[in-house]
Amino acid sequence: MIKVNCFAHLKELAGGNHIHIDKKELTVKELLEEVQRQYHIQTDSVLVAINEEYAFPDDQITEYDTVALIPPVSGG
Amino acid sequence: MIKVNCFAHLKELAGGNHIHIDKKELTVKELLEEVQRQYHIQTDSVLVAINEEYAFPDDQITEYDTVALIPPVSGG
Amino acid sequence: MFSVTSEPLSIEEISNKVVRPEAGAVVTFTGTVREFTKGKRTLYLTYEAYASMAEKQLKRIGDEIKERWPDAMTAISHRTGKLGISDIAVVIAVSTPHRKDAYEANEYAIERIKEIVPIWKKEKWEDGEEWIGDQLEKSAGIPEKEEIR
Amino acid sequence: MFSVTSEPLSIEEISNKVVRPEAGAVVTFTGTVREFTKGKRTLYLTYEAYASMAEKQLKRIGDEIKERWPDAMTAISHRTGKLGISDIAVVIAVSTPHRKDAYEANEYAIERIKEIVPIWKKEKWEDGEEWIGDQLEKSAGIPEKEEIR
Repeated sequence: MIKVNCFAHLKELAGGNHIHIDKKELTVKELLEEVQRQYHIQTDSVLVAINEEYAFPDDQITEYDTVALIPPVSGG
Repeated sequence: MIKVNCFAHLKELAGGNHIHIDKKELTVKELLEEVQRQYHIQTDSVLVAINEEYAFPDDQITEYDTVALIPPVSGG
Repeated sequence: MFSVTSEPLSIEEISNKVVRPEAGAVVTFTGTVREFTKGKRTLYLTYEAYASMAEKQLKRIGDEIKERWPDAMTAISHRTGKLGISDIAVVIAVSTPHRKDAYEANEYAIERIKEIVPIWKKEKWEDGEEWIGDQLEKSAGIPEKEEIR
Repeated sequence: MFSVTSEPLSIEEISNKVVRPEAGAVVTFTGTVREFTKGKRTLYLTYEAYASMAEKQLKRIGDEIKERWPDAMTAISHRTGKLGISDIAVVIAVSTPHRKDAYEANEYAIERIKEIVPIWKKEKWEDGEEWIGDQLEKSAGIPEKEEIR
Protein backbone atom coordinates (compact mmCIF):
# COMPACT_ATOMS: atom_id res chain seq x y z
CA MET A 1 0.00 0.00 0.00
CA ILE A 2 1.29 3.42 -0.95
CA LYS A 3 0.57 6.39 1.27
CA VAL A 4 0.28 9.68 -0.61
CA ASN A 5 0.53 13.04 1.20
CA CYS A 6 -1.88 15.76 0.12
CA PHE A 7 -1.68 19.53 0.50
CA ALA A 8 -3.81 22.65 0.03
CA HIS A 9 -6.99 22.09 -1.97
CA LEU A 10 -6.06 18.44 -2.62
CA LYS A 11 -6.15 17.87 1.12
CA GLU A 12 -9.67 19.23 1.19
CA LEU A 13 -10.72 17.10 -1.78
CA ALA A 14 -9.11 14.03 -0.22
CA GLY A 15 -10.69 14.77 3.13
CA GLY A 16 -7.42 14.37 5.04
CA ASN A 17 -3.63 14.65 5.07
CA HIS A 18 -3.15 11.59 2.89
CA ILE A 19 -4.79 8.97 0.74
CA HIS A 20 -3.84 5.35 0.14
CA ILE A 21 -3.38 3.48 -3.11
CA ASP A 22 -3.50 -0.29 -2.75
CA LYS A 23 -0.41 -1.15 -4.83
CA LYS A 24 3.14 -2.24 -4.02
CA GLU A 25 4.70 -0.42 -6.95
CA LEU A 26 3.64 1.81 -9.82
CA THR A 27 4.85 4.74 -11.94
CA VAL A 28 4.11 8.40 -11.30
CA LYS A 29 1.83 8.42 -14.31
CA GLU A 30 -0.06 5.39 -13.02
CA LEU A 31 -0.34 6.92 -9.56
CA LEU A 32 -2.00 10.03 -10.95
CA GLU A 33 -4.41 7.87 -12.94
CA GLU A 34 -5.30 5.92 -9.79
CA VAL A 35 -5.87 9.11 -7.81
CA GLN A 36 -8.16 10.38 -10.54
CA ARG A 37 -10.04 7.08 -10.79
CA GLN A 38 -10.40 6.28 -7.09
CA TYR A 39 -10.76 9.79 -5.62
CA HIS A 40 -12.14 11.70 -8.60
CA ILE A 41 -9.43 14.31 -8.14
CA GLN A 42 -8.43 16.22 -11.28
CA THR A 43 -4.65 15.72 -11.58
CA ASP A 44 -3.81 17.50 -14.84
CA SER A 45 -1.74 20.17 -13.16
CA VAL A 46 -0.56 18.07 -10.22
CA LEU A 47 3.08 17.04 -9.82
CA VAL A 48 4.34 14.14 -7.74
CA ALA A 49 7.23 14.28 -5.30
CA ILE A 50 9.11 11.11 -4.38
CA ASN A 51 11.21 11.43 -1.25
CA GLU A 52 10.86 15.19 -1.35
CA GLU A 53 12.08 15.62 -4.94
CA TYR A 54 9.94 16.29 -8.01
CA ALA A 55 9.47 13.12 -10.06
CA PHE A 56 8.90 12.44 -13.75
CA PRO A 57 5.97 10.48 -15.22
CA ASP A 58 8.01 7.29 -15.74
CA ASP A 59 9.68 7.26 -12.31
CA GLN A 60 8.86 4.20 -10.17
CA ILE A 61 7.19 4.49 -6.78
CA THR A 62 7.34 1.73 -4.15
CA GLU A 63 5.58 1.47 -0.82
CA TYR A 64 8.83 2.42 0.93
CA ASP A 65 8.93 5.85 -0.70
CA THR A 66 7.59 9.07 0.75
CA VAL A 67 5.12 10.26 -1.85
CA ALA A 68 3.23 13.55 -2.18
CA LEU A 69 0.89 15.23 -4.62
CA ILE A 70 2.03 18.78 -5.39
CA PRO A 71 -0.63 21.10 -6.82
CA PRO A 72 0.55 24.34 -8.48
CA VAL A 73 2.44 26.28 -5.82
CA SER A 74 1.56 29.81 -4.70
CA GLY A 75 4.13 30.78 -2.10
CA GLY A 76 6.14 33.98 -2.01
CA MET B 1 32.06 89.21 1.52
CA ILE B 2 30.92 85.77 0.44
CA LYS B 3 31.33 82.79 2.75
CA VAL B 4 31.87 79.50 0.97
CA ASN B 5 31.40 76.18 2.77
CA CYS B 6 33.92 73.45 2.04
CA PHE B 7 33.65 69.67 2.43
CA ALA B 8 35.82 66.56 2.27
CA HIS B 9 39.24 67.09 0.67
CA LEU B 10 38.40 70.72 -0.13
CA LYS B 11 38.03 71.34 3.59
CA GLU B 12 41.52 69.96 4.11
CA LEU B 13 42.92 72.07 1.27
CA ALA B 14 41.14 75.17 2.58
CA GLY B 15 42.29 74.45 6.12
CA GLY B 16 38.81 74.90 7.57
CA ASN B 17 35.03 74.60 7.14
CA HIS B 18 34.84 77.64 4.90
CA ILE B 19 36.73 80.21 2.92
CA HIS B 20 35.88 83.83 2.16
CA ILE B 21 35.83 85.65 -1.14
CA ASP B 22 35.90 89.43 -0.84
CA LYS B 23 33.08 90.26 -3.28
CA LYS B 24 29.48 91.36 -2.92
CA GLU B 25 28.28 89.51 -5.99
CA LEU B 26 29.69 87.25 -8.69
CA THR B 27 28.75 84.31 -10.91
CA VAL B 28 29.40 80.66 -10.12
CA LYS B 29 32.03 80.59 -12.82
CA GLU B 30 33.75 83.64 -11.36
CA LEU B 31 33.60 82.16 -7.86
CA LEU B 32 35.41 79.03 -9.00
CA GLU B 33 38.05 81.17 -10.70
CA GLU B 34 38.56 83.17 -7.50
CA VAL B 35 38.85 79.98 -5.42
CA GLN B 36 41.47 78.67 -7.83
CA ARG B 37 43.38 81.98 -7.86
CA GLN B 38 43.27 82.82 -4.17
CA TYR B 39 43.45 79.34 -2.63
CA HIS B 40 45.18 77.38 -5.38
CA ILE B 41 42.42 74.76 -5.24
CA GLN B 42 41.83 72.82 -8.46
CA THR B 43 38.11 73.32 -9.22
CA ASP B 44 37.69 71.50 -12.55
CA SER B 45 35.40 68.87 -11.09
CA VAL B 46 33.87 71.00 -8.35
CA LEU B 47 30.22 72.05 -8.42
CA VAL B 48 28.71 74.96 -6.55
CA ALA B 49 25.54 74.84 -4.48
CA ILE B 50 23.57 78.03 -3.86
CA ASN B 51 21.08 77.76 -1.01
CA GLU B 52 21.44 73.97 -1.01
CA GLU B 53 20.69 73.52 -4.71
CA TYR B 54 23.19 72.80 -7.49
CA ALA B 55 23.92 75.94 -9.49
CA PHE B 56 24.93 76.58 -13.11
CA PRO B 57 28.03 78.50 -14.23
CA ASP B 58 26.09 81.69 -15.04
CA ASP B 59 24.00 81.78 -11.84
CA GLN B 60 24.56 84.86 -9.66
CA ILE B 61 25.79 84.61 -6.07
CA THR B 62 25.33 87.40 -3.52
CA GLU B 63 26.65 87.70 0.01
CA TYR B 64 23.22 86.77 1.35
CA ASP B 65 23.32 83.33 -0.25
CA THR B 66 24.44 80.13 1.40
CA VAL B 67 27.22 78.91 -0.86
CA ALA B 68 29.12 75.62 -0.91
CA LEU B 69 31.76 73.91 -3.01
CA ILE B 70 30.71 70.36 -3.87
CA PRO B 71 33.53 68.02 -4.92
CA PRO B 72 32.55 64.75 -6.68
CA VAL B 73 30.34 62.85 -4.27
CA SER B 74 31.09 59.35 -3.01
CA GLY B 75 28.20 58.39 -0.73
CA GLY B 76 26.18 55.19 -0.86
CA MET C 1 19.96 29.83 5.89
CA PHE C 2 16.77 28.37 4.41
CA SER C 3 13.76 27.90 6.61
CA VAL C 4 10.01 27.47 6.66
CA THR C 5 8.51 28.56 9.96
CA SER C 6 5.25 29.53 11.61
CA GLU C 7 7.01 32.29 13.59
CA PRO C 8 6.97 35.97 12.52
CA LEU C 9 9.90 36.88 10.26
CA SER C 10 12.48 39.56 11.00
CA ILE C 11 14.16 41.29 8.05
CA GLU C 12 17.07 42.31 10.23
CA GLU C 13 17.72 38.76 11.40
CA ILE C 14 17.62 37.27 7.91
CA SER C 15 19.69 40.08 6.44
CA ASN C 16 22.32 39.64 9.17
CA LYS C 17 22.82 36.03 8.07
CA VAL C 18 24.41 37.21 4.81
CA VAL C 19 26.38 40.23 6.04
CA ARG C 20 30.13 39.58 5.73
CA PRO C 21 33.34 41.60 5.22
CA GLU C 22 33.60 40.70 1.51
CA ALA C 23 30.09 41.95 0.73
CA GLY C 24 29.34 45.64 0.23
CA ALA C 25 25.71 45.20 -0.76
CA VAL C 26 22.74 43.40 0.74
CA VAL C 27 19.42 43.39 -1.08
CA THR C 28 16.37 42.07 0.73
CA PHE C 29 12.96 41.28 -0.66
CA THR C 30 10.02 41.18 1.72
CA GLY C 31 6.69 39.86 0.52
CA THR C 32 3.84 41.24 2.62
CA VAL C 33 0.12 40.50 2.56
CA ARG C 34 -1.59 43.04 0.31
CA GLU C 35 -5.07 44.21 1.19
CA PHE C 36 -6.47 44.52 -2.33
CA THR C 37 -5.81 42.22 -5.28
CA LYS C 38 -7.63 43.16 -8.47
CA GLY C 39 -10.07 45.28 -6.48
CA LYS C 40 -10.96 42.47 -4.10
CA ARG C 41 -10.31 42.94 -0.39
CA THR C 42 -8.33 40.23 1.37
CA LEU C 43 -9.10 39.67 5.07
CA TYR C 44 -6.23 37.30 5.73
CA LEU C 45 -4.14 34.57 4.11
CA THR C 46 -3.24 31.10 5.24
CA TYR C 47 0.01 29.59 4.02
CA GLU C 48 0.53 25.84 4.06
CA ALA C 49 3.85 24.20 3.22
CA TYR C 50 5.24 20.77 2.58
CA ALA C 51 7.87 22.06 4.96
CA SER C 52 10.68 19.49 4.68
CA MET C 53 10.56 19.54 0.88
CA ALA C 54 10.10 23.32 0.78
CA GLU C 55 13.31 23.84 2.77
CA LYS C 56 15.17 21.55 0.34
CA GLN C 57 13.83 23.57 -2.60
CA LEU C 58 14.82 26.86 -0.98
CA LYS C 59 18.31 25.51 -0.45
CA ARG C 60 18.36 24.45 -4.07
CA ILE C 61 17.52 28.01 -5.12
CA GLY C 62 20.49 29.12 -3.03
CA ASP C 63 22.64 26.62 -4.95
CA GLU C 64 21.34 27.85 -8.28
CA ILE C 65 22.22 31.41 -7.28
CA LYS C 66 25.70 30.28 -6.26
CA GLU C 67 26.17 28.78 -9.71
CA ARG C 68 25.04 31.93 -11.54
CA TRP C 69 26.52 34.51 -9.12
CA PRO C 70 29.44 32.72 -7.42
CA ASP C 71 30.12 35.61 -5.01
CA ALA C 72 26.53 35.76 -3.74
CA MET C 73 25.33 34.50 -0.38
CA THR C 74 21.61 33.86 0.10
CA ALA C 75 19.22 33.38 3.03
CA ILE C 76 15.48 32.77 2.64
CA SER C 77 12.71 32.29 5.19
CA HIS C 78 9.06 31.63 4.41
CA ARG C 79 6.31 31.80 6.96
CA THR C 80 3.30 29.50 7.26
CA GLY C 81 -0.05 29.77 9.03
CA LYS C 82 -2.50 32.64 9.22
CA LEU C 83 -1.20 36.08 8.16
CA GLY C 84 -2.97 39.44 8.39
CA ILE C 85 -2.60 42.49 6.12
CA SER C 86 1.03 43.73 5.95
CA ASP C 87 2.36 40.64 7.73
CA ILE C 88 5.56 39.30 6.19
CA ALA C 89 5.21 36.04 4.24
CA VAL C 90 8.73 35.75 2.88
CA VAL C 91 12.12 37.39 3.29
CA ILE C 92 14.99 36.88 0.83
CA ALA C 93 18.40 38.37 1.60
CA VAL C 94 21.30 38.28 -0.86
CA SER C 95 24.71 39.80 -0.26
CA THR C 96 27.35 40.34 -2.94
CA PRO C 97 30.56 42.33 -3.28
CA HIS C 98 28.89 44.53 -5.94
CA ARG C 99 25.31 45.69 -5.89
CA LYS C 100 24.07 44.82 -9.38
CA ASP C 101 24.42 41.11 -8.66
CA ALA C 102 22.52 41.38 -5.38
CA TYR C 103 19.46 42.86 -7.12
CA GLU C 104 19.53 40.31 -9.92
CA ALA C 105 20.08 37.27 -7.72
CA ASN C 106 17.37 38.39 -5.31
CA GLU C 107 14.82 38.78 -8.08
CA TYR C 108 15.82 35.39 -9.44
CA ALA C 109 15.13 33.88 -6.00
CA ILE C 110 11.57 35.18 -5.69
CA GLU C 111 10.74 34.04 -9.20
CA ARG C 112 12.04 30.53 -8.49
CA ILE C 113 10.14 30.39 -5.19
CA LYS C 114 6.94 30.99 -7.11
CA GLU C 115 7.82 28.15 -9.48
CA ILE C 116 9.24 25.29 -7.45
CA VAL C 117 8.74 25.65 -3.69
CA PRO C 118 5.81 23.57 -2.34
CA ILE C 119 3.99 26.30 -0.42
CA TRP C 120 0.38 27.29 -1.01
CA LYS C 121 -1.74 30.21 0.03
CA LYS C 122 -5.44 30.36 0.67
CA GLU C 123 -7.02 33.78 0.34
CA LYS C 124 -9.89 34.69 2.62
CA TRP C 125 -12.22 37.40 1.33
CA GLU C 126 -15.45 38.77 2.78
CA ASP C 127 -17.47 36.49 0.51
CA GLY C 128 -15.42 33.32 0.45
CA GLU C 129 -12.03 31.70 0.33
CA GLU C 130 -9.88 29.88 -2.17
CA TRP C 131 -6.58 28.10 -2.51
CA ILE C 132 -4.45 30.06 -4.97
CA GLY C 133 -2.40 28.37 -7.63
CA ASP C 134 -4.70 26.06 -9.51
CA GLN C 135 -6.29 29.01 -11.26
CA LEU C 136 -3.01 30.26 -12.71
CA GLU C 137 -2.77 29.85 -16.45
CA LYS C 138 0.98 29.40 -16.37
CA SER C 139 0.70 26.49 -13.97
CA ALA C 140 -1.56 24.43 -16.19
CA GLY C 141 0.00 21.20 -17.33
CA ILE C 142 3.09 19.51 -16.07
CA PRO C 143 6.13 21.81 -16.18
CA GLU C 144 9.09 21.06 -18.39
CA LYS C 145 11.85 19.02 -16.81
CA GLU C 146 14.25 21.96 -16.90
CA GLU C 147 11.86 24.03 -14.88
CA ILE C 148 11.57 21.73 -11.93
CA ARG C 149 14.92 20.10 -11.48
CA MET D 1 11.49 59.44 5.21
CA PHE D 2 14.84 60.89 4.13
CA SER D 3 17.56 61.38 6.67
CA VAL D 4 21.27 61.81 7.19
CA THR D 5 22.35 60.75 10.65
CA SER D 6 25.37 59.80 12.70
CA GLU D 7 23.37 57.07 14.49
CA PRO D 8 23.55 53.38 13.47
CA LEU D 9 20.92 52.44 10.88
CA SER D 10 18.26 49.75 11.31
CA ILE D 11 16.97 48.00 8.18
CA GLU D 12 13.80 46.99 10.00
CA GLU D 13 13.01 50.55 11.04
CA ILE D 14 13.56 52.02 7.57
CA SER D 15 11.68 49.18 5.89
CA ASN D 16 8.74 49.66 8.27
CA LYS D 17 8.36 53.26 7.07
CA VAL D 18 7.20 52.04 3.66
CA VAL D 19 5.08 49.03 4.67
CA ARG D 20 1.40 49.67 3.87
CA PRO D 21 -1.71 47.65 2.97
CA GLU D 22 -1.49 48.52 -0.74
CA ALA D 23 2.07 47.25 -1.08
CA GLY D 24 2.88 43.58 -1.43
CA ALA D 25 6.60 44.00 -1.97
CA VAL D 26 9.36 45.81 -0.11
CA VAL D 27 12.90 45.80 -1.50
CA THR D 28 15.69 47.14 0.66
CA PHE D 29 19.25 47.92 -0.29
CA THR D 30 21.87 48.05 2.42
CA GLY D 31 25.32 49.36 1.63
CA THR D 32 27.88 47.99 4.09
CA VAL D 33 31.57 48.73 4.51
CA ARG D 34 33.55 46.17 2.51
CA GLU D 35 36.90 45.02 3.84
CA PHE D 36 38.73 44.67 0.52
CA THR D 37 38.48 46.94 -2.51
CA LYS D 38 40.68 45.93 -5.44
CA GLY D 39 42.84 43.85 -3.12
CA LYS D 40 43.44 46.70 -0.69
CA ARG D 41 42.32 46.25 2.92
CA THR D 42 40.13 48.98 4.39
CA LEU D 43 40.44 49.58 8.14
CA TYR D 44 37.49 51.96 8.41
CA LEU D 45 35.63 54.67 6.53
CA THR D 46 34.60 58.16 7.48
CA TYR D 47 31.52 59.66 5.84
CA GLU D 48 31.01 63.40 5.77
CA ALA D 49 27.83 65.03 4.51
CA TYR D 50 26.52 68.45 3.65
CA ALA D 51 23.61 67.20 5.71
CA SER D 52 20.87 69.75 5.03
CA MET D 53 21.46 69.67 1.29
CA ALA D 54 21.91 65.89 1.29
CA GLU D 55 18.48 65.40 2.86
CA LYS D 56 16.96 67.64 0.20
CA GLN D 57 18.65 65.60 -2.52
CA LEU D 58 17.45 62.33 -0.99
CA LYS D 59 13.92 63.69 -0.94
CA ARG D 60 14.33 64.70 -4.53
CA ILE D 61 15.30 61.13 -5.44
CA GLY D 62 12.08 60.04 -3.73
CA ASP D 63 10.19 62.53 -5.93
CA GLU D 64 11.90 61.26 -9.07
CA ILE D 65 10.90 57.71 -8.14
CA LYS D 66 7.31 58.84 -7.57
CA GLU D 67 7.28 60.30 -11.08
CA ARG D 68 8.63 57.15 -12.71
CA TRP D 69 6.85 54.59 -10.48
CA PRO D 70 3.74 56.40 -9.15
CA ASP D 71 2.78 53.54 -6.82
CA ALA D 72 6.17 53.40 -5.11
CA MET D 73 6.94 54.69 -1.63
CA THR D 74 10.59 55.34 -0.71
CA ALA D 75 12.58 55.85 2.50
CA ILE D 76 16.34 56.47 2.57
CA SER D 77 18.77 56.97 5.44
CA HIS D 78 22.49 57.62 5.12
CA ARG D 79 24.90 57.46 7.99
CA THR D 80 27.86 59.78 8.64
CA GLY D 81 30.96 59.53 10.82
CA LYS D 82 33.36 56.66 11.34
CA LEU D 83 32.20 53.20 10.18
CA GLY D 84 33.93 49.86 10.66
CA ILE D 85 33.83 46.79 8.40
CA SER D 86 30.26 45.54 7.78
CA ASP D 87 28.71 48.65 9.34
CA ILE D 88 25.73 49.97 7.41
CA ALA D 89 26.34 53.21 5.47
CA VAL D 90 23.00 53.50 3.68
CA VAL D 91 19.58 51.84 3.68
CA ILE D 92 17.06 52.33 0.88
CA ALA D 93 13.57 50.85 1.23
CA VAL D 94 11.00 50.91 -1.58
CA SER D 95 7.52 49.41 -1.39
CA THR D 96 5.26 48.84 -4.37
CA PRO D 97 2.12 46.83 -5.10
CA HIS D 98 4.11 44.60 -7.50
CA ARG D 99 7.64 43.44 -6.99
CA LYS D 100 9.32 44.27 -10.30
CA ASP D 101 8.88 48.00 -9.67
CA ALA D 102 10.36 47.76 -6.18
CA TYR D 103 13.61 46.26 -7.50
CA GLU D 104 13.89 48.79 -10.32
CA ALA D 105 13.07 51.84 -8.24
CA ASN D 106 15.45 50.76 -5.50
CA GLU D 107 18.33 50.33 -7.92
CA TYR D 108 17.51 53.71 -9.42
CA ALA D 109 17.77 55.25 -5.95
CA ILE D 110 21.26 53.96 -5.18
CA GLU D 111 22.52 55.06 -8.58
CA ARG D 112 21.16 58.58 -8.07
CA ILE D 113 22.62 58.74 -4.56
CA LYS D 114 26.04 58.12 -6.05
CA GLU D 115 25.47 60.94 -8.54
CA ILE D 116 23.80 63.82 -6.74
CA VAL D 117 23.83 63.50 -2.93
CA PRO D 118 26.57 65.60 -1.27
CA ILE D 119 28.13 62.90 0.90
CA TRP D 120 31.79 61.91 0.77
CA LYS D 121 33.76 59.00 2.12
CA LYS D 122 37.35 58.85 3.20
CA GLU D 123 38.97 55.43 3.13
CA LYS D 124 41.52 54.55 5.77
CA TRP D 125 44.00 51.83 4.81
CA GLU D 126 47.02 50.46 6.65
CA ASP D 127 49.32 52.73 4.64
CA GLY D 128 47.30 55.89 4.28
CA GLU D 129 43.94 57.50 3.70
CA GLU D 130 42.13 59.30 0.93
CA TRP D 131 38.87 61.08 0.15
CA ILE D 132 37.06 59.07 -2.52
CA GLY D 133 35.37 60.76 -5.45
CA ASP D 134 37.90 63.04 -7.02
CA GLN D 135 39.71 60.09 -8.53
CA LEU D 136 36.65 58.80 -10.38
CA GLU D 137 36.88 59.16 -14.12
CA LYS D 138 33.14 59.62 -14.49
CA SER D 139 33.14 62.57 -12.14
CA ALA D 140 35.63 64.60 -14.09
CA GLY D 141 34.24 67.82 -15.45
CA ILE D 142 31.01 69.55 -14.60
CA PRO D 143 28.01 67.24 -15.09
CA GLU D 144 25.37 67.99 -17.65
CA LYS D 145 22.45 70.08 -16.43
CA GLU D 146 20.04 67.17 -16.79
CA GLU D 147 22.13 65.08 -14.48
CA ILE D 148 22.06 67.37 -11.53
CA ARG D 149 18.70 69.06 -11.53
